[in-house]
Amino acid sequence: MRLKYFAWVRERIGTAEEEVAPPAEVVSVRDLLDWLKQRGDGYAEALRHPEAIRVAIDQEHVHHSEPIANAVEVALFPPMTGG
Amino acid sequence: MRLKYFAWVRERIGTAEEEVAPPAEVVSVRDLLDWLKQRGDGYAEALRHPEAIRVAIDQEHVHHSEPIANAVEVALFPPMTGG
Amino acid sequence: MVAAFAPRIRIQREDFDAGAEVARLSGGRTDIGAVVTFHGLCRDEAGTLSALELEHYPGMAEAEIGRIAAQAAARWPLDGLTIIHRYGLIPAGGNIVLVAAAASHRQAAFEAASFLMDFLKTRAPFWKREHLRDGTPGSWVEAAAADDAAEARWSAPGAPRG
Amino acid sequence: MVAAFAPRIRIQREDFDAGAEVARLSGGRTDIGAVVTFHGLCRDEAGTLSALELEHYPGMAEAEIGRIAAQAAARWPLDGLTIIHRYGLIPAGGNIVLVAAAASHRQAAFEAASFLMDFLKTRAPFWKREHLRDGTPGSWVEAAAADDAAEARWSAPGAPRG
Repeated sequence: MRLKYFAWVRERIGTAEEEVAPPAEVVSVRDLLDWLKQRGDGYAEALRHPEAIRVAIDQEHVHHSEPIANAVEVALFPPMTGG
Repeated sequence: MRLKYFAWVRERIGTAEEEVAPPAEVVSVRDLLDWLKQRGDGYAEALRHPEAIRVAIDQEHVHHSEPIANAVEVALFPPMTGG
Repeated sequence: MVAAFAPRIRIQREDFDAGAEVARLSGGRTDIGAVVTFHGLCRDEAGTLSALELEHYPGMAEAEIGRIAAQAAARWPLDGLTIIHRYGLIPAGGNIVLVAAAASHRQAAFEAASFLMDFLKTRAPFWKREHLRDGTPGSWVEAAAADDAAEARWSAPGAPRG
Repeated sequence: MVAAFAPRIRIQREDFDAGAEVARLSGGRTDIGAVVTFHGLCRDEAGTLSALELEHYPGMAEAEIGRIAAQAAARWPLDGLTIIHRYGLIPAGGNIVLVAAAASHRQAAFEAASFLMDFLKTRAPFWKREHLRDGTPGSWVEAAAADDAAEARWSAPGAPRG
């Protein structure tokens, strides 16, 4: 699974994208955020308030309850500020 | 007092403007419309439904109850269709 | 609220350049976040219309549009306002009216532009007559009840006030 | 309602010409009565800001804006739609976004343009970072609760549906 990070999520984690292989018990987006938080200080800092993180699976917005089983690309980012 | 007519009011009356001197009992816009209706077939045709006629005194919209005593220029026209 | 700018109001027979007008409104300024533009064109009504002829009341057209602009500027925090209304013969596809409202924030610009158009429709002294494509004389366009309703919503309780 | 047109959507680093875009939307057509344009610019925030840097999610930006455009086209009877969103470094006073909605009648064009802006603000994957005039590094712009409220009004009971 490819992860992509944007804006301050990217800066705090310290990379724009990476490949990960979460264990089988990581089922939902919420599980993925919890699992990522354990991977280091940058992750913990970026995901301290997971409810504030917006997530897209394969370039579509999803809720944190969404299963990630079939995801090819999962993106994590702050609330959007375009327009 | 100068009267100005626009759009189909102008066409039915047959002139774009004229000077008139209504008698003293013509006090309000409504009185003026009633008085004008007597002036000929074109006026009667133009003002058959006086409630549909919009009126401006000195280039400001007014209600039919407005007194005309101090008017220099009174304009009669159909509902506007600009924009 | 007193507007810190003079609205640009033009009543003219000549065509206008919508892009140039918007550029004039925002150009060289760095405090404007949003410009909402309404650009009204002559529809051909499914091919039946060749042109619209717009009669207007010179003098009052400028005065009334000035009053409408002042109301909008008093109601919303605007940074600039342009209103251009053409008269004369306007072929199908041609420009009739341009309203451009500039503001720091988008909601004010959207509401002001919409308010201005609703009031121009019902209060600016212009009358449209159709010129038909088949050569027969067309009639004067009738005022739409929907336009009165659109104007009335701005004085309803709870209407956007900026 | 299925749109009879393909929205023109551009995600680009280059500047755009608002006037040329509106002309492209309405040019040569005689069935369009109204074009409402929203033109978003970089504000200098009372002189403190020199530029905004816009980060975006390539691919998703196009896809999400396409979905938003399709929603607008399904909800209002539109004749054309242009959406341009820039990314990269945009100096104060520069263009950020353009939305232009063309329709036969003004209310549809106003509502669609306003809807599109509200949804672009909350759903299009762009993030703004401030560049300060005094040279210090600026922060990421925070999302405004007002923008979420503006989006939510379109799904409220009684919201304009075209």
